[in-house]
Amino acid sequence: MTVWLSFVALGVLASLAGALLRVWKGPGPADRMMGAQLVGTGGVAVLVLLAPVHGRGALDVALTLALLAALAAVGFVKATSADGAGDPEEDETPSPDRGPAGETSDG
Amino acid sequence: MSFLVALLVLPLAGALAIVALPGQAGRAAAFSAIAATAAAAVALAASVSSQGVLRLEVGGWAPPLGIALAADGLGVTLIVMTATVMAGVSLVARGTFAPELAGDRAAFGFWPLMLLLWSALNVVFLSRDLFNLYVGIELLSLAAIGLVAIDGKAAALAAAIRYIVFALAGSLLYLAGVVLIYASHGTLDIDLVAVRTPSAPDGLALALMTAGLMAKTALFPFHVWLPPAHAGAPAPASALLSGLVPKASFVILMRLWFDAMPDRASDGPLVLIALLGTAAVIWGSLAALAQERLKLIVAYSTVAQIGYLFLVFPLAGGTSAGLPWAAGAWTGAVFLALSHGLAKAGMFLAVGHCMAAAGGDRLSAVRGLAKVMPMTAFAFALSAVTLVGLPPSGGFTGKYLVMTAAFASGQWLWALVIAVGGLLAAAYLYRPLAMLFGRGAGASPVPPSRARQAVPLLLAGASVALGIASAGAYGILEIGRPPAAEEGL
Amino acid sequence: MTWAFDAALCALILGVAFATVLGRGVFRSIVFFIVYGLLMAVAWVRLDAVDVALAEAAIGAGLTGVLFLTTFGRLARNVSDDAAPGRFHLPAALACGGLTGALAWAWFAMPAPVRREWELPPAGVENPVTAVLLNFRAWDTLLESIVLLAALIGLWMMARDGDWGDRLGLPQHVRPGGVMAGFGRLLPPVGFLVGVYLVYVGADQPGGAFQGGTVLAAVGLVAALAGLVRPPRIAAHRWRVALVAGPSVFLVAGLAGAVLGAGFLTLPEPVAGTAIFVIEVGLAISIAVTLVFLVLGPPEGERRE
Amino acid sequence: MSALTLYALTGSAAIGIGFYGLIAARHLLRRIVAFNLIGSGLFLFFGATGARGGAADPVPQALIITGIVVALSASALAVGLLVAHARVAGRVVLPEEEDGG
Amino acid sequence: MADIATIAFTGLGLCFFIAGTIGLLRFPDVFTRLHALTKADNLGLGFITLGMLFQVEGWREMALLVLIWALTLLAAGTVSQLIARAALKDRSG
Repeated sequence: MTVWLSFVALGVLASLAGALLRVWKGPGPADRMMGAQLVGTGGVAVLVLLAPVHGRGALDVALTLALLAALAAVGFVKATSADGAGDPEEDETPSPDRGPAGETSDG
Repeated sequence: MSFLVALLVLPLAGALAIVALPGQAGRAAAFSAIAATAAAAVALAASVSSQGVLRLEVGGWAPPLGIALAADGLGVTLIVMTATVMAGVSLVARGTFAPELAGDRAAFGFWPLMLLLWSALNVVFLSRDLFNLYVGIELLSLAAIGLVAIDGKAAALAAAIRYIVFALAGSLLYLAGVVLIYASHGTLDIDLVAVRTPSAPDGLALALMTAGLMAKTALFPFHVWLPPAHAGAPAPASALLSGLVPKASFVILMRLWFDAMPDRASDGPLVLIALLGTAAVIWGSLAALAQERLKLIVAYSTVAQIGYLFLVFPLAGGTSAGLPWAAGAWTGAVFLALSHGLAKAGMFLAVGHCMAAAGGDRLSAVRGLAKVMPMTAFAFALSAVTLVGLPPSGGFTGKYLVMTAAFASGQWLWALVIAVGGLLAAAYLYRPLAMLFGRGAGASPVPPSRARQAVPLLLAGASVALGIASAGAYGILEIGRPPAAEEGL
Repeated sequence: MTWAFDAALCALILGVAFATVLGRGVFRSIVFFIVYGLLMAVAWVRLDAVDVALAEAAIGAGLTGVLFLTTFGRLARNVSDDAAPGRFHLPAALACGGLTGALAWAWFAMPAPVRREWELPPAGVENPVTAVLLNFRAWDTLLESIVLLAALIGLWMMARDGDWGDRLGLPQHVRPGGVMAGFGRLLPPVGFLVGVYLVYVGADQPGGAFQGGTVLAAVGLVAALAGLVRPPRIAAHRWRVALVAGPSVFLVAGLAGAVLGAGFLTLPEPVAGTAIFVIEVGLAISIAVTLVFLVLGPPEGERRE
Repeated sequence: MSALTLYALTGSAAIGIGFYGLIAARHLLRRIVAFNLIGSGLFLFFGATGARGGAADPVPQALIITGIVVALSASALAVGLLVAHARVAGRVVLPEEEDGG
Repeated sequence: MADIATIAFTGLGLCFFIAGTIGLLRFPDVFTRLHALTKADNLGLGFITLGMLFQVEGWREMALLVLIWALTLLAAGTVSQLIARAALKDRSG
């Protein structure tokens, strides 16, 4: 069974290499982030597959990884919004406090 | 023993208090912490000089499991020097960083950063554990970088960025060496490393740690970050950065080469280190000669003065280890470090007073200031006496000891470096002195209060007094001196 | 088969490291770094270092990645360039290749590990890593919590004087009732439980103040970024107390040992377990708050509202 | 080649790659990323040495956790400096390295 | 029996991962790729967790596995929406 699980884990890793190619090629930031998201899920899957060998610790790490991957995604969305602090859904209801980007440099 | 703990705990507690307590109460706590730490430093020096080296195994766990601290002569003299500078700087900074003058941001930030810097210095001077030293210099670097950037101007921020790039690279190199040591020997304790069974990667570990610490000490060719960083900070911060911070990584280097791995100290690398020191002396002095701003002159002089310290390695290590002149060279280098710390802090504080009065630090702006603020001008001159190495200053004692060792060992090149460096120092310090004591002031400057002017004078005086009372300091330095430098002339 | 897995993992890590440094564009570099941290966490599990894997997953891949991402967004406000990796630098490449070669040589030249003839002494906790962190080398850990504080105060010095009284970080805004806002409401309760769980089990199993504190920090960050809570101002007193709570508890515990005659930072065996737990809770709170503030950054730009 | 050797060599390679990035990159954020790369690589190397001889040594693990936290602190401060500098000076490279990519 | 179920489910999960990657690489634009990604996320990890439920002992491990999957599901759902919006804005503005 261990051999099979290692094989599956190896297969997931190999498929992650493909996702990394997407991160490399882009072209947009969204493409790169999607690649990273797939690597994140794949990493969680690998850790789950390692659980019989490495015990519950591997599951704890998988849980932490899943949680932090969600945070990274929020960070990504913020990073690609116009002023670094927004929300892509705001276009529908423009809020008054959004200043145009780049007006803050007061050298 | 309790003084040792107090030295480590009090500045930390002060920093925590000033973060947690609002305004006035926090500042009061910080000042009590400063006073108490300074007192503990003196008390520790007294008990070390009467009882010898004090050791403390933190948590009751002996190395290799736990961390050992030790107060030896080298550590306590630097601790007392640090306490003197800190006390002086805090008296001046109380005015410089008053909220109505410096703004709420700097007025809040300076005190915790200063106290954390102080804790880090005490940690480095006392710790015998290589990884604990790593945490110590990281704390030191982060607090120092905060102080460099406290001014908030573009130049200061760029200087801080340059500093942090060097500091980060340096700390990783040092850490790589620590990793190799632990992996090879299963211990991080300097005294256990000294009695290890030598292994092949030891040389690589020592090389990595040395390179990293050189970058942190700003030894040539890693010096480029230092002058703008030290010149960009407000004067009290510059005094700490220039007078104290480089000494920490230098002390770790001394402990590595003389205490932990003296067996690895062969002449080739030691001469290379001293040659880099030589380059620093020459280059720093020449660059100081070319500056037009007072603060930059003083900052470049730090590059040169750091260079002297590194001449100790071939004179007290390698084939010189255990020979009659080694003790003189080792002690001389410590004297140079101590006197430079006091004199440079005094000089930066004096420059700060001049800038406050003249409204700038161009050489032409301070012309004739000696007439209005004789105490400050005299403090600058007295510091210059130490930096040039004229008798009876501490700088003279240090240079005399190192030169004697150089002649005794036949390595006259290092004596020549010291002589030339002294002449160059006289040259680059002559111009600001001539301006200060020259005739005809520009506008009518408003001098700081007499009490604040007295502080740099006292620090500069202390650097001279170190030379006059050198016998006492020499006696303390003999406590726990490494075997390589045990024999005296 | 496990060897093949290890080899594939190492190959991926190396490829990602190259891509991080050599790729064009800062954003790509950041995404690759996040992936790198993630793969590192898997590697740590393979090395049977679950405590480190937790720390790497939470800090290396998670928090550091978010720090870089939000910084990228912030920089985009002021400068628009997406710089190339720089020209190829032959001397640097040679020096770095030499460094790698030297370390690889050291790995093979290193003497066999020193086997301890003795067991770890009882420290009040079952997890040996926690025992080292909070008992045997407690002094390091105390200083480490202070390093975090020093970084935060240094970071606050980067604020413009005019912004000093404002709330920390950029003013975050989201569409009320939108996907992000909903996410910000859903994730924190789950994350909070996970963080508390990691702190709680740290005494006996992998986990502890740093890992748990970081997960709690992640929760706080999601809440702040999703606009669920507004970050405090620097002057907010309660938060400043939270910042120093952990180091203070640690310091007091250490001094109690000294005053009672046991010695500085000595935790006598009967009370060691309890003392370590109390210290861990304090540290986790302080670490969480400090990390949130570190990632949010100094106050900037609330005046524009 | 044992699995531990693989990890140790991967760690040392990551250190070299990271140092190259720290030296060669101009964009300061890339330099900070490279610094973190070096740190992780060094920790992996350390972890591999600690895992030799069967049972994992807890001391390197504890030191690595400390190191990870210290690296994050330093990164956060560096990033703060970078943002502040970019705000005042309008650029993300050091003044003396202005020209070229 | 349990082993056979594990082999079947994890194998199925692996297939979804590979399919997701191929989709991510071959599909022409962000939105179709996103579709492939969510498939891999939800089903690939879902089947692997399901398979592993037969291998772990103790209810805590099982609960952890379910929690991990639920968390990934929640995160992936949210994230794909947000990424899609971000990409949409990228394209239009």
